[in-house]
Amino acid sequence: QQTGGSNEDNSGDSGSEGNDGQRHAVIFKSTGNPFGEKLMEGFETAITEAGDEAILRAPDQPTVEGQIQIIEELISQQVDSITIIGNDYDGLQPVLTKAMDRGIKVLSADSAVNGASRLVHINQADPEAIGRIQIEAVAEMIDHEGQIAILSATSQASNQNLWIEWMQTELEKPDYENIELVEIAYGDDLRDKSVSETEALLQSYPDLKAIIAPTTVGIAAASKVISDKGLQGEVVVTGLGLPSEMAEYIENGVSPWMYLWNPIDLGYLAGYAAKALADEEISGEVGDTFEAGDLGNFEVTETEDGTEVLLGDPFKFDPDNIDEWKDVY
Amino acid sequence: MESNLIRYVSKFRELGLLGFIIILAIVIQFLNPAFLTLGNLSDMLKNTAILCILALGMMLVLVTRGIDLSIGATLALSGMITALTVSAYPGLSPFLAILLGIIVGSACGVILGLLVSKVGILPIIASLGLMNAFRGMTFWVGGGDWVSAYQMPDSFKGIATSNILGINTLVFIAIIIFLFFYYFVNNTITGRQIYALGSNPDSAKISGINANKVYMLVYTLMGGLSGLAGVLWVSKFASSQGDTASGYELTVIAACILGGVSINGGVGKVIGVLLGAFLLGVLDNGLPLINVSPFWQMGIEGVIILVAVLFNTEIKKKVEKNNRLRRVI
Amino acid sequence: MSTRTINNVQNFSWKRFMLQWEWMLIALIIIIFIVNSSISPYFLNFTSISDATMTFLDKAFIVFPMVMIMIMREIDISVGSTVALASVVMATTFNAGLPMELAIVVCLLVGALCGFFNGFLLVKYRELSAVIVTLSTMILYRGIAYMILEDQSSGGFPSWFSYFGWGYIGPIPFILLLFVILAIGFALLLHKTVFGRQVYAIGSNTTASRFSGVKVDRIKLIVFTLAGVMAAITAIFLTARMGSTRPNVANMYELDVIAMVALGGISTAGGKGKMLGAILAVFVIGYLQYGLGLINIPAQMLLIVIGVLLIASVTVTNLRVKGKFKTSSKSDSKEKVS
Amino acid sequence: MSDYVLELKAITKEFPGVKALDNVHFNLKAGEIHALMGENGAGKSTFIKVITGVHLPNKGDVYLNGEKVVFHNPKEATKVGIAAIYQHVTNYPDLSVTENIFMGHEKIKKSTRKIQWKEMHADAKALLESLGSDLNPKTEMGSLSVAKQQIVEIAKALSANAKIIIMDEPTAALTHRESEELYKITERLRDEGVAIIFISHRFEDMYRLADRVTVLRDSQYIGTWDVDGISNDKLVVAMVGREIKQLFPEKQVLIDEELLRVEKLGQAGMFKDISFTLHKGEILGITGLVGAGRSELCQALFGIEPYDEGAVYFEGEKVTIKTPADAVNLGIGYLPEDRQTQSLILQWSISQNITLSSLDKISHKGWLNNQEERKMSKTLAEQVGVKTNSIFNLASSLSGGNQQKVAVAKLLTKDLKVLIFDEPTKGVDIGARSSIYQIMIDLASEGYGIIMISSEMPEVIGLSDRIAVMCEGRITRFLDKDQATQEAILEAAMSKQTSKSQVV
Ligand SMILES: Nc1ncnc2c1ncn2[C@@H]1O[C@H](COP(=O)(O)OP(=O)(O)OP(=O)(O)O)[C@@H](O)[C@H]1O
Ligand SMILES: Nc1ncnc2c1ncn2[C@@H]1O[C@H](COP(=O)(O)OP(=O)(O)OP(=O)(O)O)[C@@H](O)[C@H]1O
Ligand SMILES: [Mg+2]
Ligand SMILES: [Mg+2]
Repeated sequence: QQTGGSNEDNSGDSGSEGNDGQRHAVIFKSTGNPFGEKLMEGFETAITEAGDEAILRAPDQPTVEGQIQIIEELISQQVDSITIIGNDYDGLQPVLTKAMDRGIKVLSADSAVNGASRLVHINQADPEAIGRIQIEAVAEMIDHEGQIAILSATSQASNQNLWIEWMQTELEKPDYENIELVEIAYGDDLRDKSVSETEALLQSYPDLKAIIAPTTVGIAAASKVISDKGLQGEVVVTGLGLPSEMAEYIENGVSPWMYLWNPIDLGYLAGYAAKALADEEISGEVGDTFEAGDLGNFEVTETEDGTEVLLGDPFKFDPDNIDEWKDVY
Repeated sequence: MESNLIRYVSKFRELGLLGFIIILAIVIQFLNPAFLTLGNLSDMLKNTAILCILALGMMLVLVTRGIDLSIGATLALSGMITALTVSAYPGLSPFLAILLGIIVGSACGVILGLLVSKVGILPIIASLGLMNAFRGMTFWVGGGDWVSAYQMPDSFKGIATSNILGINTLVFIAIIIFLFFYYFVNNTITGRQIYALGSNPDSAKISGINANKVYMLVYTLMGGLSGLAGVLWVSKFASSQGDTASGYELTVIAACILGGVSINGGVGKVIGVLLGAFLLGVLDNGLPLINVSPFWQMGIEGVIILVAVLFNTEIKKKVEKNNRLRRVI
Repeated sequence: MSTRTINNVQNFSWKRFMLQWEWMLIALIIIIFIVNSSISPYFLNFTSISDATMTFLDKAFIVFPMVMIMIMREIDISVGSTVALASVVMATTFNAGLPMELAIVVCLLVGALCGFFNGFLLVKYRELSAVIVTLSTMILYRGIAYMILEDQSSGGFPSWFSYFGWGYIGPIPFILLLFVILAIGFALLLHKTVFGRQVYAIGSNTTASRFSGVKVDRIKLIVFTLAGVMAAITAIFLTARMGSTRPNVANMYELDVIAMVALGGISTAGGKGKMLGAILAVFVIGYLQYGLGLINIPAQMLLIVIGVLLIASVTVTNLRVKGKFKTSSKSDSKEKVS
Repeated sequence: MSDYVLELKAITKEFPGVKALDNVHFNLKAGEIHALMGENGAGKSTFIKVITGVHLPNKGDVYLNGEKVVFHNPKEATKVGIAAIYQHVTNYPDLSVTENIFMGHEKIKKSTRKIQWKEMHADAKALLESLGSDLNPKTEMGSLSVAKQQIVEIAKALSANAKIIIMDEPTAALTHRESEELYKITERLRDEGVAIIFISHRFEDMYRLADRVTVLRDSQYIGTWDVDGISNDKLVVAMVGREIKQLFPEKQVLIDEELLRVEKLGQAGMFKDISFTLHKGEILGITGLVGAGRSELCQALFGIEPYDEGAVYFEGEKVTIKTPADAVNLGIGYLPEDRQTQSLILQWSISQNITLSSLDKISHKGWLNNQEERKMSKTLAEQVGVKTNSIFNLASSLSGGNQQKVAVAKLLTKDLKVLIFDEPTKGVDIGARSSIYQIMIDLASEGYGIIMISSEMPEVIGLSDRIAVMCEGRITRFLDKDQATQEAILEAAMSKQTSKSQVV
């Protein structure tokens, strides 16, 4: 349905064969998100190591519309690859398909887009593992007994919802029969709303033992509330958080430990994958392998929807290691 | 005499709103007895304090027929600058931190005031432009980074958690500001001039009211309050980011308008604004307490706000009609 | 009786002609084109320029009725939510088995209904301001969208539907063509018809309009309903571009639209401004964003640039003809009778 | 020291395209009441605004007690003791009466700068009482009728303890009785040594009050006379430049079939038990004191406000009128009493104003025809004699009286049968007034039925075929033309014979 026009001749000379002057773009969900800043930093490092130019973009609001616009702009610039951290699983399909039709390599990272809109997904960790590990953690913290609640981001966040599903699956195991998941609350990744929701959980469930917050804003807000109310030791918080934001609460015991992957590594890996795709070293098929700088070798594997590269297991942050990480990200 | 009471009550335009808040509170209490407990009420007050502070400032802006859409961004900017400062100089006294926030906020307010008064740009355009500019600057001064709890000295975080005379400092500050506004608006010439200007700018000129001065005053005051709110916000959540309080301006305006402030200028009472802010506070606090699906929360909130608005109007109409009927022909 | 003759021929005045705000916007567009093509080698080709329109025109449809609404000294901040609700209902009804053609009709109906409801509340409760009414429905409409789709997205539309978002007629994007046609239609409606004249009258002095037999309530209802319909059209284009939809789409569209209308010279004090101004403003903001996007300026810088542009362009004109663009008193805004 | 407290020499004031004042002289003695007269648009209000510093003159000087002064804004003038009541409302609709009165010179406690509300309310009440009004000073200004607002304006000028008070058409919205109160106050002030400039289109006012009169015409100074030393006819010639033989034109009484019948109309708290009929060719005058409910009644007939009880018959058929559009469709037109807020769109051109209520006539299938519009508005503007050079001038640039003519012209665009004129000559000069009267008489002879609300005795008596006198929401008496005398009307207007029963 596209009229090719003058565009085609241009793409010929800036084609993808040479190694010189490639441009690789990464698009995060929105600006000002600490996690995203670090991810893009890692991406940029990888691309610079390869001697190419990195383009870091993000819309000012976490919307699909904003990302579509940026992708259009990148298509006009005829970049060599686009790495997308999607604000929606399906909503970017048309525009990403257009990009791929114009010869641009598309991959997603962190928050996936559907299999038809990308060549490969760079997965920070296996969702099942993420779900399981948090339940295991919380169970250990509360001695396999008591009420727990989940504080998520928006009710729309697909990766969060997936993790929560895995958590619920995990909870069905007999190991956890004395643990009761009383509520899933949504703080919309807003500080004030996350605080209100946490307070409501504490009011409604006086016997609450733990809160799992698989979101960086939520876990920090929940920990803050627990600290302020002096409930250290009575209610524990764990989940996925940024070491810098959580350092305070890991040190004061509100959160004995929590998890996250390293966004810098994730971006770094995505950068190398983008480069490999643009150089047509890999095509995103199952079994492809490539080298990602300091991180070593990675292999493309099969998933339910498309293919992916797995970074590794989430990393555990506890009082022993938090000091060295809190200044990193 | 009973007619005196009726006359007094009928003058109180926000009667309907107050009634509505009471009804709403009773309903929530019925659904979750944890609502009307001391702990929960004090949480609610703490969470509503910042909104009250901002809404009072916004009331004056609206009374002059203006509007300030930049307050969310001003709040973020002054919060970010203060957070960066206290993390660099942990010894800084919290009073100086508050002062710094107020100064930054006032400076933002002065810019807007100048644009509105001297240059004569419509407030909605000027503040929309500045909203973008200040938000951009927040990202820029923070270098895309964020300030987390562990970087902030305890004295700074203590602003939001400490008590003065047994009252939480946030609430205490809000009360002081409320009293100040009540006196300022009702008992000072400058206060009345704000209303006069909003009621009829042409006559104000003839009465020798310096419109530009008044505009400068209200926007600077609004900026100063946003700056103060910025410090309180950052202290309360122990976190400062580029997207702090994004979109908060609409909540503040909603509180004002629910409280009976007219965007046509000249009309608005401090008590009304307080009630407006409380209604939103009750909703934020109460909705998580009643166990509804998170997907229904927004819809319910919309219905409640709409009903509150219509209820208040109907009550006002009734009262006015009664007044008319008591006239003798 | 001393009958003097009164002139009824208006002499053409260059000064008046040139002092129009629209020239400022045209100058801005030219500057943006020159700057864009000098900073980015990718800007100045036909595909780029026409593709760009596809990225910013979707919300621009709401600009048309918003111009009328703001001329009437009202405002509608529920349009973004209306887009979301219309889009969600369209997708849901389609997936419930309705043919796509009918789903589109349903989408338009939902938009019209949302707009009509706003208008109805405003007309029924004259003492309420539009800000409060549409602020409430803004929350309500999006809330309903959430109730319908919860955390799901909904899509799987037939392939012809994507034509709305991606199709071309010859070398021209379909969306651009429709935009131009509707722009002409709305401009004529506002400036050349009785209806348009009455819209200006309501914004300038509602009481006097009512006393003059202008059907104020009916016109408000129509214009607000139109806003809903245009929001539904935006919903169609947006949904087609994404191929699926969610309750959180079109977030904060209302502010973007209001910024365009304001930059277009429509005063929030009512009674003033032209359709052409707002249409030009759409292209000013659209191409500015696109051009800066082509040199990959960070989003925060983009925010600063747009903010400063909005203020600077208004300032320049204000300084040049101080007083000319100032709004006059609103002697009647309270709409008190007798 | 000069003999004059205030002297203006060779004042010229130009607005873009209009010379509003051209070499005007004026002087004012202590303790005198000086009338300033002239046609609409002669420049009287502009002259006042030059005195008080709203406008700076292009040429000429102002001397206060022999010393040259320049006021840059009205506050400076107020400071040296010049207070003005402007022609067009300059109040704060959302603030209380007290605040309106004391705006700019509030009473404050020296030490704390706190506003002394109690004292101010009390003073305001006393001031209003001295003006014969029992208004509650805490009332919101915007909820008052125009006349009551005018009283507050007067109180405001008094409250400033000025040495010079300027009143620009203060009686325009007042009835006979209230005017009397105002006369008394004005005289009292004069006796206390205050110099007063009084602008009015009513000759009655001038004869009753003024010592001297200055006439302006077409922005020019014509002359100053002792009131006793100039005849009425001469004064009219000085003002209008021609003779006006008969202010109220002869009207052949040909009262025809019934047009409108109102039966027991009532609206809670506003009016009750209103019954009357209006015939073709008849002029029915409705008079009464301010606040008697005349405007409310007529607005109910025009569909602006609802009525709760009673019925309206138009040409014998019972009709319901819910909106102004309904009324217009039936053939009822209404000229509102406040032209600035209810009739005109000030920032629009004369032409657009005239055509607003009958856009269907200058359009085809909804499309406007500019040619038609110009033709129609030119014809009508000339017919009512608007003093302007182009129909494209803005309504805001017209003087009060000329604005009124535009409002009348608006009515003439439609095919109507019943016309309701609410205070049609409020603030209209004698020349224009005679033309508005002529228009009304002509319309009546063409078969229109006319209802005229007016507070001006001579006008009511001079024009009406029948007069309905209203008091506190009821019609207390009908008077035929031959019975109509000032005394009879006044008696009926103040009669308390109707019981003070509760109207619900
Ligand atoms: N602000 C203004 N801009 C332009 N023209 C003006 C302005 N004010 C007054 N004029 C013009 O100056 C002339 C004098 O107007 P002014 O209001 O002084 O008349 P007036 O004698 O008070 O009439 P009236 O008896 O009707 O009140 C008129 O032609 C009017 O159109
Ligand atoms: N006793 C009263 N208490 C309060 N308000 C009153 C009272 N009497 C009259 N009013 C107000 O005054 C107005 C009624 O006066 P209205 O203007 O109808 O009188 P009118 O006879 O038309 O006088 P005019 O046209 O000369 O002003 C209404 O707006 C009403 O609210
Ligand atoms: Mg005048
Ligand atoms: Mg009246």
